[in-house]
Amino acid sequence: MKRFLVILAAVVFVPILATAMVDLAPAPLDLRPQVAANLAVSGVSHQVTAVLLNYRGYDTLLEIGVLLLALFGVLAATPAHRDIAPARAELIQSTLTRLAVPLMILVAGYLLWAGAFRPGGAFQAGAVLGAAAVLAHLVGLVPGWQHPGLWLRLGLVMGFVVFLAVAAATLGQGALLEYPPPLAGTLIVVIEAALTLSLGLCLSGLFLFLSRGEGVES
Amino acid sequence: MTLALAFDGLLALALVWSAWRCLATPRLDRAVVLFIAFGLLLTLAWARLQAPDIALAEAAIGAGLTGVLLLDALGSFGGRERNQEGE
Amino acid sequence: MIDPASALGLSEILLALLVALPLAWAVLAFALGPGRSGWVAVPGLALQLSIALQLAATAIDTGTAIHHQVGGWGAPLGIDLRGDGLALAMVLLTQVVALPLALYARLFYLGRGEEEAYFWPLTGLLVAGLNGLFLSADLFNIYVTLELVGLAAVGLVAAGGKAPQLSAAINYLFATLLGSMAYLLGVALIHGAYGTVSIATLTPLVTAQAPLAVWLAGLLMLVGLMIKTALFPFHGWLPPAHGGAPAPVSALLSALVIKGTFYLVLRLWTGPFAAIAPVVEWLPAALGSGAILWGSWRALRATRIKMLIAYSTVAQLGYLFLIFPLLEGAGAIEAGVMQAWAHGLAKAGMFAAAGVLIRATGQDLIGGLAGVVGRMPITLFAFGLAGVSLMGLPPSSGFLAKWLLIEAALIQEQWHLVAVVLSGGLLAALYVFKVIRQAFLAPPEDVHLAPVPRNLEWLALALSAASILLGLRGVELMALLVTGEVG
Amino acid sequence: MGVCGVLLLRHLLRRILAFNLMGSGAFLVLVGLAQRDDIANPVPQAMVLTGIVVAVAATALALALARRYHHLSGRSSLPEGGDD
Repeated sequence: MKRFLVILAAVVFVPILATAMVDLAPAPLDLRPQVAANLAVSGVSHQVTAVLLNYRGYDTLLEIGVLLLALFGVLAATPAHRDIAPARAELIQSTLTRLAVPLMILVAGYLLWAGAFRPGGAFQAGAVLGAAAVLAHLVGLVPGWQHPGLWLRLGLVMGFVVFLAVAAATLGQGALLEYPPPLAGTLIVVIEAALTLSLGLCLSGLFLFLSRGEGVES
Repeated sequence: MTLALAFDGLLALALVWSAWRCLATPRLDRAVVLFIAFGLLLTLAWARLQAPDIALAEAAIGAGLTGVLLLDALGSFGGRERNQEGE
Repeated sequence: MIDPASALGLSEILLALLVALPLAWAVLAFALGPGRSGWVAVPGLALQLSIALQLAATAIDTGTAIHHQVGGWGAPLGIDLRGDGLALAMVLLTQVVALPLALYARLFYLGRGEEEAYFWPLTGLLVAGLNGLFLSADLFNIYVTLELVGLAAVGLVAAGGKAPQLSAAINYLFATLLGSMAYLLGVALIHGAYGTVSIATLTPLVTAQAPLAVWLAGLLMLVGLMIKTALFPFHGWLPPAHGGAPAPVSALLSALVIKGTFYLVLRLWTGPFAAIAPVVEWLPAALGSGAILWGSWRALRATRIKMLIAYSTVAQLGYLFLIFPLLEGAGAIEAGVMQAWAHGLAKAGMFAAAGVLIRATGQDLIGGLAGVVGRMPITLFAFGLAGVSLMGLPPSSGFLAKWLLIEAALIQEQWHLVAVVLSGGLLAALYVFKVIRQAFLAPPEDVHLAPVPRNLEWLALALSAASILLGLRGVELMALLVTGEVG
Repeated sequence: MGVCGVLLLRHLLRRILAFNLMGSGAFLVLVGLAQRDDIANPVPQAMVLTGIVVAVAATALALALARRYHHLSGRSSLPEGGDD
């Protein structure tokens, strides 16, 4: 019964959605000229980065909050267990990983730097960093995390704290996250660098904390 | 131009097909692999939509990290649930 | 009309602080680690409460909404915050409920470091998300705050839980994600149709012309938010989640979280979708009526005290949605906000009292409450006072809310709504008395009540009493509501 | 595009997959509709970047809860019906 209803709803919904989208007249408002016009004072020359960290930086700030939140949620739901010895991987794999990890860190650095004027930026760089840590964990170079120690906690929140601190500092001068134009570029780079590191830690943390609490069986 | 259009059409079809198979396939491990394939196809779609930033993020986060998370979870769930799946 | 960004007034800075402060103490609480984190939350919340009060006073004095252009760009390129009467009233409610509950949680979690460790960071992000949600004037930004609120709430329910609590959390998670996805698809369609997601920019555009996609978007957003508000018949996830969580969490969820999405429905309904919403105005009211009757009935049948309170939440939510067919007339928004306040305070008090009772008796069956009246009169009094407000007896704020609702319904001759409100009050009386009566029964001989910090009882009483006293001071709240409605 | 599988599927992992597919669909609509003239539009693109990170956060939380639940109860789908 329920199955039938849901399928029926989907069958009705999809053509309506499709018609609605095809019928749509061009949007009366286009922000692209505005984005381009303010690019000069935004501190970066890549449009997506400008939207992400300047025009709609507030979204990004809250989004890092969501990521931290997921991390807290994972930590809260999975109580810590005794340490488990990481699985030992084959020699070839671990050698390959030893080579790959520095390379990935390099790539992350490049992506971060490239974000200012071409595709790339803190998110992509952070994701690569996170993937590097996960890879290292899988071949046993990095043990799974149990308790977040003080330094790890600081690392995890650092990007967010830097972002929030900049937001608070700009609040005193103008509006929340209103960068003074001459400083905008520097501030965005500082935020992005801190974010990259923390994002890498958070994303790999999501993975490395996930498997704890089941240590007995694995 | 027609070649590009044909490619886009094919891509859209492949996206919908992999999404459908991902949910419909009876085997969980295959579903996860199909999900990662969906992620890679999506990366291609973002590239076609002139969104290289999203393509990068999708490849790294959407297909990569989410895929690893899913695979890892698959390992912890083990093979037990295939017989529970019958509902 | 809007000040240039360079000349930000004090109140505009304060508006942004309402979001920034809880974010700051949430991460600070995490960084400090277990055991020390509660100390940053309480001062933070106290500061937020004073800010919210200050802003409300300013808004009443000047009679205009407070704007803040984040990044100094201004909508539609940037994101705006907008604190009008309605938003400030909800923000004020959030801080008013959260501060006593934070004090309550400090005592409640005493000696339970593991459970407490993540309560504070999650609560901080929850409060930040709620404040952000109430103040935001941008549909996509609201999506992010919705996720912030939803995931924080799920994390709180799941924290340190056993299998049933986790299953409730997972169900809640899927419900809230399904709701956000529907909302997000709606936002995508809106952006496709108009090229902007700023509420202020959108409103005249939708009024001028609404193609099919916008109708679809409105419907998707409405249904998505209803799922998240747990409006009947989407309420299935709520009772196990609210009933299964620890008492301070249940109180936060029931009093505040579902109000966030209700507020959003109201905001969209009276804002961008004002032109197209009246077509479906019967829908929320019909579902609301169903919620009142079904929720009350299930509350009557409940055997566990927190499940009773959770089903009572389902019922009380119903009143909120009765206002939608009345919005064209006067007094409906006032009734809705008064009900949100009345229920928020009363339900926080009630869950807090239930937490004390469960802690003392060591179990959560209503049948196990026999004889607690002699041992814990304060807590039982708190429970009773909250019940009075839920029933809608004078002079409580619950009475005021229902009175405003009935008055609006009478003026517009919507008789059936009057009947639903009255019967809902009667059913509430029945289920509240079911608990009270049990407490007055003679105790079995060998009953031992565990000692409970006395201040827990007083805090529960304070929340319940506030719900009663608000009935006497409703005028200020009403004055706040009318500010900035046209600004 | 209309992947409404979340409601139908019982296995937790599959429901998480379905949620991710649903999100991807919404993102495609957001960007696709905004650039019907085939010129890149950075505003929705940035929104989708935000959305992807939010989605991975939600997925990780969901997986953590599902694994914990599986670990504690040995089940991989939720029981039918509520209790009282």
